[in-house]
Amino acid sequence: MTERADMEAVLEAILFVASEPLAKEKLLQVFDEAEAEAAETALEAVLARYENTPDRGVALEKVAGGFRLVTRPELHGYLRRFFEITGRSKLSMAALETLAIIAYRQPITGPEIHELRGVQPSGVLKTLLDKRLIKISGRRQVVGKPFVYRTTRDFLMHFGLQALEDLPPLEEFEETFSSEPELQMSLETEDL
Amino acid sequence: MTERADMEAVLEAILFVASEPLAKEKLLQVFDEAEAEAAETALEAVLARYENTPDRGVALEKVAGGFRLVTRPELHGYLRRFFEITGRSKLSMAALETLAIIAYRQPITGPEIHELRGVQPSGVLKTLLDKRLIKISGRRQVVGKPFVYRTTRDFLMHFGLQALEDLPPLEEFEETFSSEPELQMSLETEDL
Amino acid sequence: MHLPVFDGPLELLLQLVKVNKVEIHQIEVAVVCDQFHEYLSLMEEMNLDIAAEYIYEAALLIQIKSRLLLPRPRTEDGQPAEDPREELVKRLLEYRRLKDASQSLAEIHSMRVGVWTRRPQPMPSAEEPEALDLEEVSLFDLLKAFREVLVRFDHEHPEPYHLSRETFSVREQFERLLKALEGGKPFDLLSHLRHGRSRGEIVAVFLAVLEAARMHLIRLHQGDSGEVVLYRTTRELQTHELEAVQA
Repeated sequence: MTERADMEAVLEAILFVASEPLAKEKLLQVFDEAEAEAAETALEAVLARYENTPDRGVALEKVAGGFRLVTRPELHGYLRRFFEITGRSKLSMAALETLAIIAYRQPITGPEIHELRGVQPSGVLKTLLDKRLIKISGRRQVVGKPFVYRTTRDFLMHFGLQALEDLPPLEEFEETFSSEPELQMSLETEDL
Repeated sequence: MTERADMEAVLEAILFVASEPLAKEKLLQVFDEAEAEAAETALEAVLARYENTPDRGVALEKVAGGFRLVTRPELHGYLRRFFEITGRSKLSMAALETLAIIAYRQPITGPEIHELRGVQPSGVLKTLLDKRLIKISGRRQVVGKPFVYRTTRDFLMHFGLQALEDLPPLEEFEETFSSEPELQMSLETEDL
Repeated sequence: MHLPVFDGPLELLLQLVKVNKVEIHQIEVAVVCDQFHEYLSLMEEMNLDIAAEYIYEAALLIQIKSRLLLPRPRTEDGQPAEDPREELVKRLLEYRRLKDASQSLAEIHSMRVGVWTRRPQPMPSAEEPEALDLEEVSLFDLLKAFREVLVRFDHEHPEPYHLSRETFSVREQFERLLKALEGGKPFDLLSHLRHGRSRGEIVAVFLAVLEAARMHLIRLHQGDSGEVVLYRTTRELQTHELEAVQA
């Protein structure tokens, strides 16, 4: 048996966690059949809570036969700006992979990175250059004279390395971490 | 210039979209410098809105140096049932002990952990690294150049800590070591 | 029979201290040492693998026990010599403290596991999915990423499969073997096989050894710890015999 206040809390939490619209029937299934009526009233209360008022940034939207919580469309500009300003310290998986290739295979050119990752790296290279994790250290004297990339001092500092020689070789990594899977010992505290 | 009500809405929307803790300073960056004071008041208002009340499923928590929206822990059972999540990440006792050693003694190396627990830690370290609860923060410049481990921001987030200082304090160390002569006489007692 | 499982020798020691109802700094090494060994022999009886760490700790206990039996001379400045147990006591105390701390972490963990955040959703300025916080990116991620690249590259660029590569001539190995044994040098077969680069090579070495033994050119000797050592006999190799070895 769920208290009415708890019901509202449960519904709000579910709507918050889910990112796709949830049908009312599906939503109410979380409670017992016998509580259907109370559950419906609780849902009404939650809906009322998210009524569109100017000071609220989140609204409960009815779409595609269901409900979902969304930010109010008018705020789009602010959100965009916020995540543009603050999103800079993120490193995408693509950037991380490219950084790893440069770290382990330096000095290396763009075409060589392309060959290894199978993806044109220019966008990612710009990100890494902007973050000062890599630098251009000349051109290779081959057709097209591509730039040659190396990691920077900032790179070493970021990863806590004294020198490039401290970069762990792949084998060390395998040795250190893939020995045995963690032993799941059951901890029994009975006496001997 | 942003209206006060809009400010609240913007802040709530940002907190809703970002799933990681946002530092207050970072949050307020979205507004102009000149509006700093009003922005701060708006943030207070949003915080008050998410005060813990039994009918609310979502709470604004202060963790890892910032604010973020999360569900209330008591609702876990309902959410699990609804999203049909089975077996959320369990940490073995071995993993928790190793995590505690790293949390309280960081920066610390693998061999040091081995010494403290008396057990080879590599499997457990891999688990903790994969869960992003710890990270390698370089190498110690001693023989063998072992990796140095630290806890991560995810660790703080997971354990609901603002900073490492918030870790529960360790029991006082019993420095006094009794070595009275009569004690040594009684050492040769009968076996089990 | 039911044998409790311990997560390492220190946990076992701590449990023994508890069972004996003494304070850690008054640990009775002789008693604990015997109980520790008793536990290990139980494990042995039940055919359980005993990790090297337990054996190490057991040896340490014996050492402390024997040092306790010896009279301890005073140091030069007349102070009593260090108690042989001191190091062990310190380690146990530190271990117990951290173990207690891990208990409180476990409690927090079980509560915090119930905290949910929103499921990821396309953001207004979605950069790329699965971005990591730059501050938090560590060597582990860098290495994982590099390995990922190499694995994917190998997957997308499979090496052409050469059957011919796998051929190893028995005669070639036969000749190498005899050369290695020249001058009466012993030859550790198993460790040599372990360094074989491929199954084909290992098979060829093995056949060469059998062939040489059949011709009484070598003697095989098995040592105490299972190693197989080869010695050259005094018998000369005839040219026609070499010709007969499968090329």
